[in-house]
Amino acid sequence: MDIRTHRSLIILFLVSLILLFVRVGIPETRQILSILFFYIALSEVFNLFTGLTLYVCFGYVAFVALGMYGGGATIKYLLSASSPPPLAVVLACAFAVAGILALILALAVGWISVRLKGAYFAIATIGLNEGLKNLIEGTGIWGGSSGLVIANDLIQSYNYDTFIFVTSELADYLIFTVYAVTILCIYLVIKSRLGYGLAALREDEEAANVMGVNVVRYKLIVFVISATLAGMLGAGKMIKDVAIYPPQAFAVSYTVEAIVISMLGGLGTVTGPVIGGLIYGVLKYVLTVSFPGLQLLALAPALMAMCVMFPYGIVGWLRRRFKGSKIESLLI
Amino acid sequence: MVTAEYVIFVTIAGVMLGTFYGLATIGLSFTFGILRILNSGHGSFVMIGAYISYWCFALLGLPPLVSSLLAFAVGFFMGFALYHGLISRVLGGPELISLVLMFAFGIFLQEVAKFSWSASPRGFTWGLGSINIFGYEYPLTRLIGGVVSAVIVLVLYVFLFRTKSGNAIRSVVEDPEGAALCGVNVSRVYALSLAIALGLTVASGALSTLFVSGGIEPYMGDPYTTRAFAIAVLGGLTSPFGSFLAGLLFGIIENLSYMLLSLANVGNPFSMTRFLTFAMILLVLLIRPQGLLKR
Amino acid sequence: YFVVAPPKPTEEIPDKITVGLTLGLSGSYSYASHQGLWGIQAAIKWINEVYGGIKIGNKAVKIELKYYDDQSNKELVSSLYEQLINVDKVDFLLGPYGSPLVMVAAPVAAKYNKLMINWMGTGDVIHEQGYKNLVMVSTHSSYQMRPAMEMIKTLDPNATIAVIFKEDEHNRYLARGALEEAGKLGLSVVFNKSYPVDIKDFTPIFTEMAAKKPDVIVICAHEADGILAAQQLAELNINAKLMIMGFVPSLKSFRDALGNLAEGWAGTNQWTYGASYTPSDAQALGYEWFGPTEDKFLELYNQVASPGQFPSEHAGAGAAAILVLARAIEKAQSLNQDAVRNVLNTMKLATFYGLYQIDPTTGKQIAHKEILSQWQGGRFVAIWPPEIATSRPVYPIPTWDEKRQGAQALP
Amino acid sequence: MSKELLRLENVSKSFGGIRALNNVNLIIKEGEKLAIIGPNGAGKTTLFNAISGVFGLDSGRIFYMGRDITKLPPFKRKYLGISRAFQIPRPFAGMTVLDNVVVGALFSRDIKDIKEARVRAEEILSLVGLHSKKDELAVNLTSPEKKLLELARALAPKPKLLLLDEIVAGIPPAEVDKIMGLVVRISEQENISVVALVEHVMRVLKYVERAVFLHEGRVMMDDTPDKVLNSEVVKDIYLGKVYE
Amino acid sequence: MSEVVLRAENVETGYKGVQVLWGATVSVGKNEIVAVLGPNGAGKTTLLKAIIGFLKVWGGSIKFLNEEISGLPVHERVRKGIALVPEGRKLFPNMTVEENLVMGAYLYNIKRDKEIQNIMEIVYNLFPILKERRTQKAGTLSGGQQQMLAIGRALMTNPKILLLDEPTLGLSPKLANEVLETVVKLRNELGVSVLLVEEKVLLATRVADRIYLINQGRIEHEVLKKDFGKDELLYRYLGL
Ligand SMILES: Nc1ncnc2c1ncn2[C@@H]1O[C@H](COP(=O)(O)OP(=O)(O)OP(=O)(O)O)[C@@H](O)[C@H]1O
Ligand SMILES: Nc1ncnc2c1ncn2[C@@H]1O[C@H](COP(=O)(O)OP(=O)(O)OP(=O)(O)O)[C@@H](O)[C@H]1O
Ligand SMILES: [Mg+2]
Ligand SMILES: [Mg+2]
Repeated sequence: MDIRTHRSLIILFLVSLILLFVRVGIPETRQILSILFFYIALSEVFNLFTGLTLYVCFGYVAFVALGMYGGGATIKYLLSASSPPPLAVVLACAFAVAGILALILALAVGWISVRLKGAYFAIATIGLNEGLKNLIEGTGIWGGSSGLVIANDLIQSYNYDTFIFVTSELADYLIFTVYAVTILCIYLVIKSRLGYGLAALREDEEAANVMGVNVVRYKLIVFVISATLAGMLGAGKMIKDVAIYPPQAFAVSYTVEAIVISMLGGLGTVTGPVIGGLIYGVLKYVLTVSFPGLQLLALAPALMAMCVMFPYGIVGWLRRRFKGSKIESLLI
Repeated sequence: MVTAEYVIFVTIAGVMLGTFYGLATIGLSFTFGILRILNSGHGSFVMIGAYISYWCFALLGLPPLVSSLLAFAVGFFMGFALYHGLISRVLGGPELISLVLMFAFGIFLQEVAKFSWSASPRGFTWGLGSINIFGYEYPLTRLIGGVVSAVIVLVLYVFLFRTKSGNAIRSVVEDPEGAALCGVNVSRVYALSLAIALGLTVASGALSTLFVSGGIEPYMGDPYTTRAFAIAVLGGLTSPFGSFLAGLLFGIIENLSYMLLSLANVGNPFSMTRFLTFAMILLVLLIRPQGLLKR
Repeated sequence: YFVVAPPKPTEEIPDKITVGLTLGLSGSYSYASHQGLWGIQAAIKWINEVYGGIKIGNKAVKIELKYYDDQSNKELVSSLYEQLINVDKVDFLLGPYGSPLVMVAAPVAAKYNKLMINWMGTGDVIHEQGYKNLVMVSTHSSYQMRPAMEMIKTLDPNATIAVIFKEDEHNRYLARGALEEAGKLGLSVVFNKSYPVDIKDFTPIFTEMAAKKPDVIVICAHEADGILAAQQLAELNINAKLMIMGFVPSLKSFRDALGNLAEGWAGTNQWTYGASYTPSDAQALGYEWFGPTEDKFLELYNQVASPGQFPSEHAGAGAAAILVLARAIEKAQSLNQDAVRNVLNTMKLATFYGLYQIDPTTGKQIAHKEILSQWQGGRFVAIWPPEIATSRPVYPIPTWDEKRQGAQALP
Repeated sequence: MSKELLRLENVSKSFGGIRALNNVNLIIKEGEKLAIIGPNGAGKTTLFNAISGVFGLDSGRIFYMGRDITKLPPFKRKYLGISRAFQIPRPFAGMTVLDNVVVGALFSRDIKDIKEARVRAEEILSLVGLHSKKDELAVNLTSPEKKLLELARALAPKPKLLLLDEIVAGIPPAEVDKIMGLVVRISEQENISVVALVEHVMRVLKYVERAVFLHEGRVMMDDTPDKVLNSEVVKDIYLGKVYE
Repeated sequence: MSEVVLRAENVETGYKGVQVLWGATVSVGKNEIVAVLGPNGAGKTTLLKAIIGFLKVWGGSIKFLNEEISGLPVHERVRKGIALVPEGRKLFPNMTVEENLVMGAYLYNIKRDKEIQNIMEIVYNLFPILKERRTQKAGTLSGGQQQMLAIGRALMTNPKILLLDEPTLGLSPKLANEVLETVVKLRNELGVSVLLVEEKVLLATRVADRIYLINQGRIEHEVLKKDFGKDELLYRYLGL
């Protein structure tokens, strides 16, 4: 991520706003845009940590899942009271709890794993994902393998129409909000001392340490921020899905898709996840709708071709293409 | 009642399971160690191996030991083709691009398998029976599978550390330009390594039918991928032998801690076992960040 | 032989009725989803070609199917159902395969007040959420093992039972139902443990169980782990008087993997070929018959399925969903969602798949029953419930050693 | 006499069987210009690693401005004013030259905000003659330019103690004077102690007041440059006959 | 000049579209030590990379023993008898010193173990410290020791011509001198031709038979041994 310019962040916001207005204004785009919102948010949150440190967290989905569980359990708990609190309060609590749980887990796990270098970190965190899943299944907390379902609680406490609005409209906007907050966080981070320190440790950790960068703490800080946002994204997802089961919640495919999107867009760039998310989401969706059952047979080679054509992602490719020109400075 | 015999028996079962976990992981750390490729499509290659074993048995009556040779050859060939067709084009790029590439290729394999062989799960039986260990019956197929896995790993070790090609591979890992300066044909070594790695993985798929000879279907490989990644880390990721050792540990711990946990009667012992195993990974990494076997 | 009510005057009758759903044609639900799809297609073929279309007023309306591949993954499900409703404008919905996906699809259907026939999202909780538009045609997970317990009770009231289940949503409910029913019937459960999803070695759990010497071993499993479990029981030489598993023994791969060792294994299924109700069974029970006979279904199935496939219970469930929906539309004489739902609330229907009748408030299936079958002399024959059983249960079954010598489980 | 800045007490460090540092005792005073010389493998880089905290010691202690820093991690030592240039340059390759130096400046005791760090970085870049390349990515510099960048990055935080590992290696003789002149000028201005390991030893020693000769991990001589250069041992082990 | 071993003629090359060499011509005769001197960034390293094959030439030709080699991959050129001690050494950091040397002899048939031992003995005699450290991992050697190992490994390929990119970088004065003396010895005893890129001009003039001065990607001047003392340009370049 280049430190020189923040202009492209503004453009990102504009693009996102356009997407948002299209979503609100043209109902027919709803189905595809809510997928896109999710993918973009997913990989942008992922990117907040990975883009800034070039460390990859394979257990990243654990934070999303924990957020789903935390948010869902909170909703279930609050709505089990005899007079349920107002919806806004319930949702706010769900997000807060989701974020806090993820934050705590990130602190605990990060404290150990952030000391690991490179690929060790990456795959050590896969244990996080599997471990948490097995813990939930093994101890039976949060419904264990039977899953956690909150539809009934919402329907009973509010009414059918509110339930429908919350799950199928509001949830998408909440997910979008998490994305917007993520961009804001990235912006705040990269223009601070923290940003310089991260940029340095991304290049050479030992040298950065000698240059005065507290590498462990800096990595931990962004890891925790990213995890917290991932938890909140999970809360939004829970409200959308109204149910969660361990195998689906902890599917590694989330992480892999986040990586795929980041790579397609350009790893370590802010614009990458948005561009990658748009490409991946649209491609996957259009193929799914046009060739039901055959879409993966088409998607897989398309991905392979893109890897070969744009190994540094679309943003990386554009940057090279427009080297030295104004456009380059927008492609952060 | 937990008797000494019982403990030993469970441990032996764990060792056999562990050697298999180890073999199923070795290909992964081999590709990563040498080509810096995170083979996220690992499980799909295991699946191909299992199908090969199935077809060989169903059509020709070949035992898995023979079909694993064939599986190795198939994987070897795939490795060469994959290298020249795709990997060589992205080798200079960022490390993770290979992950995306292999992920896509893994999906592609699954879909091709589904369309060629349908999604119906298949199974077959060797019917070799079992042997008696301390009064407990233990399946012979598993014993064979475990021993063969160990032998393969030994052969690989000798190849890597005692032969010229092995040295060449290791030198390329260290510094490709330096290796070229010694006269090593670097791109051939890359291709060869990928071929060997995928050969091993596909072969481990064929051997997997010695352990589980049912449920062979296009998507059977996915759990192998996650598992292999976790084990590979425990073993130090770039060291094939480290991951073999780690797989061994994984198997033993899984079986032994089940025994202990079921005595203690907390939660569902088996799922807790998994949790503990993964928690152990974090712990091990805390103590030995480079993995079990330091290179 | 039914009363044709005239269509409501305001409603225009379309030329075709579109039914939409998503299926996991790729991914881990691939096998079941393909089976379901073929079942659905076969049933539609029957309605369109054999039955001549759904009769509304004086029109015979054909059914058209619109489906997408959700990749066995919940991510695409809600968007694809939005697509089906908003863009493809389907008239009725079928649920996706698998409870986790039905959970995600249900709110979308609710949002647009579309009727959704749930055919294989067997999780009990789905229908306890208060969705008004969800109707189930299959037995819920926690009911699937109950008939097995009934049968054990009649065979051997003093039998001790071991329950082992895979740690996932479906099998946990299966086990829960078994335990509850066993408790109710006063059967004694001596062992009850779960195992993780991607298990590769049952040695520790089986050796622990064997020490308890159960008379009946009940395993709640899916394909791969189920076959592995059966093989390892054989290899570890652990015998019992009866061994029961979920749907796995009905699979061809189970028989292939175990050979003669499969003898005596019992399995519970929503339906298997050979264990079907006939029109006369239906009449005797007071249910109206609709749809193809079992053999007609098989014939149609073979026309739509890939070569070499044989219909599983998933195919039956998919077909039943379409048949139930079609008959309800016909009875309502309308495409109005509420009208059709009203009919579904009270309709009592029998198809080759079994009986249909729901609890009107939850949409839960209350008439359909699991069928127990057993491998007897190389055939998988229905042994329970007595009304459709074609053979008596074998109890106790031959030991592994006897089976290795070639013994079969014959009544 | 000026104050003591750094003191090493019986510092030892081994790698496997190799004693890279063997009971090193050394005192550096504030503002002192000192050169550490020695043959290859003498332990010079290891000494710098020990002072900057890259690894822990086997035994011995290190004091900085009277404070025991033996256990401090590298980044804390940097804050205290210990700044270091690597023997083999390790620029932050994907960052611009300017940003490289900004990082050097930013994480230090005196400079707190980014603006200030930038001003300082530009200043230093002009001094070392890299200002024209400030917007280049560091990876695109030639090897001597990377050396200069190392120097700039080390100077930027206004350190108290400047550890320059082989700063003139690979620099053409004609340039050595320029660089050393610069180093000495800045360090005199800002009262920095300089410790340098040297390749162009004859040229460099003209700029220092004191030379420490290290051999097999031990301090063999610690004297004025003249005396060190003329000693038989140093000639024998280090300079060889060319310099006779 | 006797038989020409290596001749690079009008070589043009560069990096990703940035041209660095603009028609450089150098030749090395049998038993000759030729030095290439020039300011930083002149293209010396680039020239050596083009000769060994890490960089493709965009124009011009490279002939080794009268055979065009500019199309061959690196390992083929090594097989023909060209060895490079590269800038940055390119050792195998996690392999031991001895394993590094053995890798240098990769192209030997494994059966000729004896021969490998012989060359290794020569290398160990040149750099006794390497023998002492034969089981140490190369990555943990000091800067200077690594440089010795890099030279040693290049010798293990049994080259006809040795390309040295700043071989004395980071070596003590004594050792630097010894290394260059060794180079002379190699030429005298083994008949190896040498193309030497050296920063320490004085040292280079002591061992070279001929010197090229390179600047901005072009060979600007050629000086024969007899003129070393009096050549204007060289004199100025030396900064004396
Ligand atoms: N990590 C390590 N493991 C093993 N030995 C090491 C390690 N680091 C340094 N050494 C050894 O310690 C000794 C001192 O090394 P050091 O790098 O300090 O030397 P130096 O004086 O800087 O030499 P040079 O001028 O060649 O750079 C050398 O013999 C080296 O091989
Ligand atoms: N990998 C590279 N990518 C782009 N440009 C490069 C690369 N390597 C070198 N250059 C450029 O090519 C030119 C010549 O570099 P080269 O390394 O050949 O110089 P040199 O004469 O060896 O100098 P030095 O004394 O620094 O070793 C320089 O301008 C340099 O910036
Ligand atoms: Mg050094
Ligand atoms: Mg150079």
